[in-house]
Amino acid sequence: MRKVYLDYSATTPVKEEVVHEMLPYFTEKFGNASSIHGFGQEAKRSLEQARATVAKTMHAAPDTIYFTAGGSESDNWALKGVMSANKSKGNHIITTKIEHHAILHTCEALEKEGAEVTYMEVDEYGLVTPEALEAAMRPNTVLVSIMFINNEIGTMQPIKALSEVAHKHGALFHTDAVQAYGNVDIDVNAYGIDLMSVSSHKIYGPKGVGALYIKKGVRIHNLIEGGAQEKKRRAGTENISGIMGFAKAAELAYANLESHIAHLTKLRDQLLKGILENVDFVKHNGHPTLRHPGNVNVCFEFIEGEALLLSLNAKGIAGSSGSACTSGSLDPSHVLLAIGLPHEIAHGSLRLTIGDFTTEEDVNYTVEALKEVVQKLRMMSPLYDKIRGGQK
Amino acid sequence: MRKVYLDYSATTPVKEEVVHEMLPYFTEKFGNASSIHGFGQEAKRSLEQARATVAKTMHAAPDTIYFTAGGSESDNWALKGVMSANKSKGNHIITTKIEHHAILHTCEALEKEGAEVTYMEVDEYGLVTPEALEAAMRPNTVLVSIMFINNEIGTMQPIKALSEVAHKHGALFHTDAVQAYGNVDIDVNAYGIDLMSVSSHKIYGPKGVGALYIKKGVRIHNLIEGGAQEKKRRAGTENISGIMGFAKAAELAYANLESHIAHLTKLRDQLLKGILENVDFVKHNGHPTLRHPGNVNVCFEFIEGEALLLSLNAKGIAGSSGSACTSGSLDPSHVLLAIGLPHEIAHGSLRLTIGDFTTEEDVNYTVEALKEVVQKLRMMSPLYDKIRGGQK
Amino acid sequence: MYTEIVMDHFMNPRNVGEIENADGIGEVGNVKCGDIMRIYIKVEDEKIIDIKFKTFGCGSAIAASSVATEIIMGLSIEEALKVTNKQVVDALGGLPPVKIHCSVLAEQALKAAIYDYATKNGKTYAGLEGFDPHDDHDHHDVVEIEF
Amino acid sequence: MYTEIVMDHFMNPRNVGEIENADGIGEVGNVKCGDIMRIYIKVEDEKIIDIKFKTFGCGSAIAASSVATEIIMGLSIEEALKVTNKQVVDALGGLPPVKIHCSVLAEQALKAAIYDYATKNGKTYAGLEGFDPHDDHDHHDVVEIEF
Ligand SMILES: Cc1ncc(COP(=O)(O)O)c(C=O)c1O
Ligand SMILES: Cc1ncc(COP(=O)(O)O)c(C=O)c1O
Repeated sequence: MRKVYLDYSATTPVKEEVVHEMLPYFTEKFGNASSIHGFGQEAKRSLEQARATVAKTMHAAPDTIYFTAGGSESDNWALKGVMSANKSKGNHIITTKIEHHAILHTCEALEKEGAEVTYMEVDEYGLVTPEALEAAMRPNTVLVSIMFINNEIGTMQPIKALSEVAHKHGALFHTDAVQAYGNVDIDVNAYGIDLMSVSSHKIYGPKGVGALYIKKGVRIHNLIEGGAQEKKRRAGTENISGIMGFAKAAELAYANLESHIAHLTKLRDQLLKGILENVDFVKHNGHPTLRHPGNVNVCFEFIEGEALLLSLNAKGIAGSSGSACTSGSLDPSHVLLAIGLPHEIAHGSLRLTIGDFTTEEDVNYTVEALKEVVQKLRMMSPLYDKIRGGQK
Repeated sequence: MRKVYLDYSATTPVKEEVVHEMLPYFTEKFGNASSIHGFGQEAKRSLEQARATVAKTMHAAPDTIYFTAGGSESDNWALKGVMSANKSKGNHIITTKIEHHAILHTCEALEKEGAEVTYMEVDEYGLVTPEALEAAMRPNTVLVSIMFINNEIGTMQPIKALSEVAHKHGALFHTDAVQAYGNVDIDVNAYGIDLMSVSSHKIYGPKGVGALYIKKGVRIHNLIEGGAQEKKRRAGTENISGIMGFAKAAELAYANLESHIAHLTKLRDQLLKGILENVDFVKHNGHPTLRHPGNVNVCFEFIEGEALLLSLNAKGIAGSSGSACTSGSLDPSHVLLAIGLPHEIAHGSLRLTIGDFTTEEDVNYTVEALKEVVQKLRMMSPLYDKIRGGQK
Repeated sequence: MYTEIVMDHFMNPRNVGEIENADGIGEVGNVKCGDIMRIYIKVEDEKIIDIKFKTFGCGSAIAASSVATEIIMGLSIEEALKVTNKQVVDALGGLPPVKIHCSVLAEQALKAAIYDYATKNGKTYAGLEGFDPHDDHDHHDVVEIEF
Repeated sequence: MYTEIVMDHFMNPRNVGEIENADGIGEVGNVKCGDIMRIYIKVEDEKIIDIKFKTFGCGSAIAASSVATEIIMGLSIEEALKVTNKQVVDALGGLPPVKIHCSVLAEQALKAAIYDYATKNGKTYAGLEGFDPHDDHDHHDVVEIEF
């Protein structure tokens, strides 16, 4: 059976060049980068090269990059670390209703410890406006955390305008750029970003590695205490193979950004067009133009997302409904509810995300498959016959 | 030049079988284990097999194993998570003066937030006695955290007796078993362990992976919030390749434990004997028998550890002085001071740790090299000529 | 995630569709929760001689509907009222904890259909005692516990 | 971690040893901090015609001692007193921040040796003003700042 992977926003395969880069660090250059002997110093040199490489892809200085175990750790660290280190300034955070759970659940944990959190509304496209942020700012606002690109609906925020509002009020600006990094050229200074979370496994690098960009001068406490690694800010023996893989993936992403975006955009538009032309009662979610180059998020009325995924899976097609992390949950996606979709429509969502290995045939095959499975599920649905029968 | 790696306690090379186990998870079986499609479910199945494998090596049930990014994260999570979740019981922790910084610095961070911490003394061998722990227990003691095997001097604690004292007083018992795991057969139930930290890169697995064993019923808050991974206790897309490598390494370590211990013990004893017979003014640190099978820790009087390491490194020999994480520090090891060594002796420490790939020739070569470099450094030392000249 | 039996019933659901002039129709669940199950029954001599379903919901909701219709087909009403959600789960070879509510829903949908039949025909059944077809949130307690 | 020059001076230290009947001996540092440097000088016509050192300490302490003796050999006392720790660092091609104090120690050890010579010979030098050979903790402030 044909295998069509359309879940690149959940995770990506590791590129061959990246695996190749990692291999020597398992068996030969395996030293602990904190050791002063040759094995350690060799690892240390590679580590600092990797840091410089990753820094370059963000137009940042190497000493602003701190390696972590992934996007979730970076998000937790940014929020908990900044709030803990800036208590004298205040205890108010502003974020949005459409953040990833790594942000939302961290905010909830902070609330339990006394922080005040404003969860901003978004418009029907998932956009936050600078005006709304302006209105939410308070004198005790320490941090504004707004994601760069939403993982479900693909909407991209006006980061520069938002960070300006935060700074005008003396607050720090964090962005969860896990979905944006590798899909947009991010210049941390030009965008006014103080802290930024990124993750390796979304850009064809290994899982379990990521980074937090911390602008010089930002006050932040540690999340993981211990050894003096990462300039004493993030303890733990450096995951050198993982970091080398991450850096290689970042380098490739940065070098090929234009062609990557062009490839994704073309297939994304083709996929969406195919769906809209072949299936009725479909709603396209997210912003029409300010969006992730590979993200298609649609709701098929009268059917439920999981059933759709399973049916597609039976045809070899891998997609997702809501974000991967919340599957198994009974509630429809918090993001789709936040953009104002009624529950029954939100339940029928499908996210298909294009990546570097996606082909035109994959897209065509998927459109054909969707036509068939949506129809099959609708024929079973008590909601669809009401519509057809003109009942209700 | 001959390369002799004697720093297995800092980190180990990844075994070929382990790399082999990991490879498919980069490029083929790369799914996000939370996805419901085939790629995800395949990863999920592997993940749960890995969990079962790791559980078995601790004589634990699979659902007590939570994967983390390494020993430091596990230590931080255990301490911060338990203290945060058990505030109604109290705010007192007991630990020792010889813990790894992942414990000590976490305790310091907890102190800043109001926790009371008792740092227990150890005897000249680095041992904590159950009687001393008994005396330190208070009604508000929530957690006792005592490392299984010390990373510097290799001393092994009487864990069962210590956990019994903790339990008698209604406290939980955590052990940092990063150095013990893979070198001792640990039955978490027989030893009375409630939480246990382990790390993959110390047992010939990849870096950036570890686990926290959490006995069923233990109240603990999350360190990393977000997605529902690890039964909602540790967010972040599962590092499936890393976890598979870790599990393979754990499996190998468990299957070959006896021969591993025999090999290490033999070479360790040979190395120590060689040193003591060939160099004078040497002090052996740690317990003579209750110790890590591969650890030799000695102090060479009149010379300084870093100079010794660099000289050995010039001969291709990789060792460490103090723990890897604190090199670059000016203070002598907190562990050596805790066992009562005067500063000038503590400064001259050398830790050589044997591993599965160490040979008898490595040991002989190292003894010869040590003889030479110790002598050379002593000839430069203003402390040594005072001794020789009978001055002072 | 799902057993092979679940997947088989999901991919090839039995008795899907409608029964024209059904003797009883039961619908439970709601769109907010993401699952609605409708069951049609045809009754003769107090025996369920035909049963069909339509379901809006996840894979296990569809599989549970399908297997439930198989279990019930041909049973007497009294027997059908004794069918429990556990039987549905067992017949599927198990369901993940978060999906147990789907089996509850199937049990409820059947009861609602029999309730409809009973109401239309002025009958009462001991097995329906305490059953309220509009109380369709019941299953959520189950979920919360199972989580 | 270290430059090649540091490693060369560490592995092949110049002027290591003692001078019998030295005109001045200076020792700074202490065992607690893990570094002791002792410098011997031989003076003729206010010129340092020979210099030797013994050092207990890390690689950079030994390298700093070695390079410092090279710099100082043949200088007049007045010139030698102008040698700064920065010159030592530069001659080594740099030192890691946490190791800068080793260069300070070398500067201090030389001053201590000249101080010894001056005391024994009843001389005073402007360059020694404010220098106290027993104040050997000075360099630690430097370290703390550099950390
Ligand atoms: C005793 C002990 N605890 C904790 C750690 C930290 O483990 P990791 O490097 O995996 O974070 C180490 C090793 O560095 C260790 O030896
Ligand atoms: C927007 C966003 N933030 C955070 C994360 C978490 O990243 P990771 O899985 O590397 O912990 C993800 C992906 O899962 C994401 O899409």
